[in-house]
Amino acid sequence: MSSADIYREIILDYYRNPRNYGKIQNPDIAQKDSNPLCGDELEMHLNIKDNKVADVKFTGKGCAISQASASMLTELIIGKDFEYVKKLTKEDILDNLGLHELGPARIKCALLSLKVLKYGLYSYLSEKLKDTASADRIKEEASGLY
Amino acid sequence: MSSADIYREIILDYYRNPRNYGKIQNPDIAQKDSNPLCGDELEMHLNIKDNKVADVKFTGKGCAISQASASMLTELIIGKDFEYVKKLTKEDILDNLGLHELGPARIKCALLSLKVLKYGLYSYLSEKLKDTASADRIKEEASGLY
Amino acid sequence: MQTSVINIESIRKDFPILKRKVHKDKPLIYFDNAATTQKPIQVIEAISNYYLNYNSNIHRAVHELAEEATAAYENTRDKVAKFINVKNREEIVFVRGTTEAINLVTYSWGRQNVHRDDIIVTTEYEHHSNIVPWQLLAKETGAKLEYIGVDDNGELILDQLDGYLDSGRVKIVTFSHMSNVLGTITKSDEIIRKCRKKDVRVLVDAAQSVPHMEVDLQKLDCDFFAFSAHKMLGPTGVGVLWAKKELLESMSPFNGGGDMIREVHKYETTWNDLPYKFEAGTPNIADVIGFSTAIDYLERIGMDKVREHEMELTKYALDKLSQIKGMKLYGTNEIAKRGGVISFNLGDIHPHDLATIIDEDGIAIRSGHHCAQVLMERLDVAATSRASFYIYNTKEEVDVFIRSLYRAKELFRI
Amino acid sequence: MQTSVINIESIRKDFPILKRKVHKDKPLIYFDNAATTQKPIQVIEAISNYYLNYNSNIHRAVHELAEEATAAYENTRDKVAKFINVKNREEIVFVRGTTEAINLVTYSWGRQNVHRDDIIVTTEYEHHSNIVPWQLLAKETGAKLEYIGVDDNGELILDQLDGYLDSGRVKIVTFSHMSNVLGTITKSDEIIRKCRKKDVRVLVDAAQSVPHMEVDLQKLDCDFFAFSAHKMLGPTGVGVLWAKKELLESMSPFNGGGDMIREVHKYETTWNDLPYKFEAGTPNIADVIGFSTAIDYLERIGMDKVREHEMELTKYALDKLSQIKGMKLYGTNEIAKRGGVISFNLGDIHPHDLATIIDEDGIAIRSGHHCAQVLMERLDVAATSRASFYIYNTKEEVDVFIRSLYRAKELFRI
Ligand SMILES: Cc1ncc(COP(=O)(O)O)c(C=O)c1O
Ligand SMILES: Cc1ncc(COP(=O)(O)O)c(C=O)c1O
Repeated sequence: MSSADIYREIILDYYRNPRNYGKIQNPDIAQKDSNPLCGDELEMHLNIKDNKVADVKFTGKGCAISQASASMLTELIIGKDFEYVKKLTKEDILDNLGLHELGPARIKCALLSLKVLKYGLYSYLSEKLKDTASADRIKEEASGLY
Repeated sequence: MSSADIYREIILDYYRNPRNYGKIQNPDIAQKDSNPLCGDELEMHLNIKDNKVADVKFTGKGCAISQASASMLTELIIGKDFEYVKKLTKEDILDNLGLHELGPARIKCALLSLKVLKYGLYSYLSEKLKDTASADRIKEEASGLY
Repeated sequence: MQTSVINIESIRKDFPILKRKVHKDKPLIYFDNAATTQKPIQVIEAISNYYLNYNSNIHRAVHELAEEATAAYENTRDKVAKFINVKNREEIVFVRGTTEAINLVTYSWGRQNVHRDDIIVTTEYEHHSNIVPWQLLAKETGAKLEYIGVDDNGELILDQLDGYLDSGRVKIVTFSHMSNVLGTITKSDEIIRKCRKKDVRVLVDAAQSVPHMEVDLQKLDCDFFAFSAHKMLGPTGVGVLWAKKELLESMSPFNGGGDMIREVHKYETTWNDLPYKFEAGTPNIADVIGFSTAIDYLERIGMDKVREHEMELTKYALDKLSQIKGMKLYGTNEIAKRGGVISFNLGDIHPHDLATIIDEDGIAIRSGHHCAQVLMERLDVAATSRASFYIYNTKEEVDVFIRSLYRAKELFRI
Repeated sequence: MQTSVINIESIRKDFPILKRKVHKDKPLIYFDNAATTQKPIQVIEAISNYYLNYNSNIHRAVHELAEEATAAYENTRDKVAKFINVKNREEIVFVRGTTEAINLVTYSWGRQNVHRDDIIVTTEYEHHSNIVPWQLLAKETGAKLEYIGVDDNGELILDQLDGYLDSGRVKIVTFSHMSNVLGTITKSDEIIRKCRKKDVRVLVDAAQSVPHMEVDLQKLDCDFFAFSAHKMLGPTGVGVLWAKKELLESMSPFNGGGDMIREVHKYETTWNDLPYKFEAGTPNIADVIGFSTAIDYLERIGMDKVREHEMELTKYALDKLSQIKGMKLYGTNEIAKRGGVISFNLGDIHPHDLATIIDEDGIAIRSGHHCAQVLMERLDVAATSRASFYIYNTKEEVDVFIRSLYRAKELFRI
C-alpha cells in the first residue's frame, strides 16, 4: 500500500496524540519488548478485573505505525473480556489499523504491540492463572507473529 | 616441465638411496622445518670446521623432489667453504637438480632443504658467530624463498 | 558410461568448468570433491543475479532492495531447515564453514560447559577442524581430550567410547559423520544412543555427509551439526551450524557486533533472538542466497540418487584400483559402509609426485595429509592420495584415472 | 549533472543494478552506501569467472586448478597490501568483515593482554562492532570500558582521552576512522600520537574510511586496522584485518582448524606461518578473488578522486537539506572534516516512516540506529535517517531526494 494510504489523518493523530499513553501502578500484566532491527521500544501495562481488561496503558518510542498501532490496540481491548483479548489475531490488528499489504519490515512495526500483549498474557496465564496450556499456545502465537 | 623430465633416473635414485641420510652427534648446526601445506618434514645437521662444512646429514620424509633435493644439497656443500654455502641461491639448487619451471606448489618441495639450511645458518651466525648483519640477511633470504 | 541412477550427461552440461582443458589439451577430470565441489551454472547465476538486481544489506532497512535481499537470505534458512529436516528455522545459524561452526561451539558452548578434568571425546579420523578447536578448549579449561581409535578396516573402535563414558566425566563426543580420508560412514546412531544414556552432548561434523547422502536431523538425535556449502555445489564462504534451540539459547554469543544485539548501552548489552544472536556483522549475503540454489539442485536430483550414483562409481573404482600391483587402499571395501572417497598409496610413489604426474593427464586429485594428521600417524604414513567423486563424475573418467596411475608406475619404474 | 571530478556517466554503466526500477517504475537511487555498496559488473564477472573456470580449494593441492585458484587468492593479498600501503603481505588476514576482524583481535590479542582493572577506550560514535566485542572482553577479564565523548559538532572530545591515558592503565584505544552515522573523520594522527607516547595499542575501525579516502598505513601508525570488502565495491563475506607482524606473531590463534596449523598431533599442535595462522578452514575463496577486482576498479578511478567527488556531492546535499524547514542535521558542516554520510531528522517524522515514504520514490536510504545505539543515546534520539553516497551518485539524484523529502513533509502535514 502507498504512503498516502498508510499515513492517513487517523494514524498521524494517534501517533501525535496517543490515547492511553502512560503507566499503571502495580499492573497485573507488565510487558516490554523492543525490535532489535529498528530499535523501537514498547511497554504495556494491564489490569485485569472480573475477567475483563479494567485498564491498559502503553509507553514507547518508535515510528507512527508502531505507536498508532499500540494506542489503537489499547482502545480495542479496554473493557473487553479476557477471552476476547486472548483470541486477538494479526488480522484483527491490521483491520483495526486499516493497514494491509505492509512490507515485511514495516509489518513488524504494526504488530509489535500485539506481540508485547501476547507475551504479557503468556506470563499472566502461566504464572498467575497456572493455565499452562493456554499460556503455551499464546507464547507460540507470539513468537510466530513475525 | 613434464613429469618425465622431473622424475629422471637420477632423481629417483636419490629419492630411493639418499646420500648423507642420517644424523650427526652434537652438530654445530641442527635445523628442522616442515611444509605445513603438505606435511613434508626435513632436518639438517652440519658440522663446521676451519670455516668449511666438515660434515652434513639430513633426515626427513616427503616426496621424491624434496628428498632428492635435500640429498643433492648435502653433496653440494660438503667440504665447501662456509662463504660458498652462505651464498647459495634458489637458482643454484634448481640448476643442481636440473629442475626448472616447477609449479608454485612443487617448487616448495625443491626448496625446502635450502630453506632449512638457511635458517640453520641464521641461527649459527647469530648465536655462535654473533654476526648479526649476515644472519639477518640470510634470515630474510630464507623467509623470502617461497 | 554413466552410472545407472542419474542422468550424468544432462548434469554435466550444467557445470561449465567440466568443459575446460588443463595442461593445454587435457579434459578436466575433477576428483577433488571432498575438498570442494564444482558449481552448477544455476548457482553461479543466482549469485550474479543477486548483485545485478537486488544487492543490499539486510534486516535493518525498509527500502525495496533490502526487503528483497532479506527475504532471499532468510529463504535459504528455510530451505536448509527442510533439507536436513529440522523443525525450527531459528536453529539454523549461517557461518563461514564447518570450521567456523565448530569453533563457535567450542567458544560459546565449550567455555561455559567444559571444566577442568572433564573429558572431550573425538576420534582418530577427524579433520583438523574437529580436533584443533577442542585442543584449544582443553588447554584453556584444563579438560582432557581423548580419541576413539580406528581399526584396520577404517572403522571406529566404539568399545573405547564405552570406557570413556563410564568415567562419568565426558561432556561431549564429537565426530565426523563421514571420514574425509577413509570415506567411512560413522555409526552415528550407536554413538548417539550411548551418549544420550549418559546425558553427554554430541557434535556431528557433517562436512562430508550432507553433500553425499540423505540426512534427517529428527532421526539423528545429536546436539550440534555442522557442514559447508562449498562441498555441496554451493559457494565458498558459507556454512551451517545447527544446534538445538535450548542449547543455542543457553549459550553466550560468539562474535559481538551488529545484528546480534537487541539493545546496546555503554556498559551492558542484550542479545537478539535466535539465530541472529550468532550472526554478528554483515553476513555473506550473496553466497547464502547462492547456497539456496545449490540445495534446489541437489533436491531435484534426490539425495538417495546422489548416494547410489557414488556407491556405483566407488565400487567400480575400487575394483579397478585393487587390481593394480603395489596398490595400497585404505578403509573398508564394504561399499555400504563408505562414501565416495578413496585414499591410497601406490608403491613408493609419494602422493605429491603421484598427483603431479596424473595432473598432467588432466586429473585433479588431492595428495597429502588431508587435514587429518592424527589419522596419518595412525595409518603410519606421511600422506595418501585421495580421489573423491560427485554427481558429475563418470566411469569413463575412472578409466582415464586408472590408465594414468599405470603411467605413474612406469615413470617411477615400479 | 555530475560532479566535476569523475566521469559518472561511464562509471554508472558498470553498475547494472542502477538501471533497475523499484516500485514498478521508479529509477533506483541508491543512497545506502554506508551499509553496503553496489558492485560493478567487473567484480560480478570476476566471481563468476572463478567458478566457471578455476574453482578449487587452495593451498594444499598440486593440481592445475588449485594452483590457479591459490595464485589468484594470494594475489588479492598483495593487492590489498599495496592499496593500504603496508610492507608485509603476511600482515593481511582475510576475514568475513570488519566485525570478525575486531572479534579476532579481542579474542586473540585481548584475552592475552587485557587484565582486571585495565582500561579499554572506545568512543561514543562507534558501530556496535567496535563496542560489543570489547564489552565481552571487559566482562571476561574484569577490565573497564571507557568512552571518549562526542561534542555538539559531532567530533570526539579528545581531552577525555588524555584523562584516561594519564591513569596509566589503558591497554588499547579503539575508534572508527570515520563515523558511520555522523560522517566525522576522526583525528587519528592525534590519537595515535598520544597513544604511542604511553605505549598503548590502537585499533582503527576503517570500515567507512578505506572505501572513501586514501589510506596509508605506513603513515598511520596504528596497530590493528579492519575493513570490509562489501563497503567498497567488493563481494559480501570478505574483510581484512591488518596488524603489525610482531603482534600477529605474539597472538594465539583465533579459530582452530585446517590451514592454520603446521603440525597436528593428538595432544599438541603447532601453528602455521602468518597470515595462515589466522585463516582457519576453507576461506571465502571466490569472494576474496572478486575483491581484487574491486580494488582495481577503485585504483583506476583514484581514491583522491573518490573523496573529491563525495565532498562535492555532500556539500551540494547539505546545502539543499539545510534549507528545508524542520530539518535537523547531525554532525559538522565543515566538508573537509567529514565523509559522504548525512544523518538527519525531519520534523517529527520517524525515520522509518520517512524511509518508507521516500522508498516509494525509488530512494534507498537507511533509517534506525545504524548499529550505533550509544551514539543515539548521546544525540538523544531513537533513530535518524541516513543518506550515504558513493562514486555512482549524482547531484540529480540528490535533487530527487530533496523533492521526496518535501513530499514526506506534506504527507505528515508539517
Ligand atoms: C564503522 C563501522 N564499523 C564496522 C562495521 C561492520 O562491518 P561489517 O558488517 O562488514 O562487519 C560497519 C558497517 O556495518 C561500520 O560502518
Ligand atoms: C570432515 C571435514 N570436517 C571439516 C572440514 C572443514 O570444512 P571447511 O574447510 O569448509 O571449514 C572438512 C573439509 O575441509 C571436512 O572434510
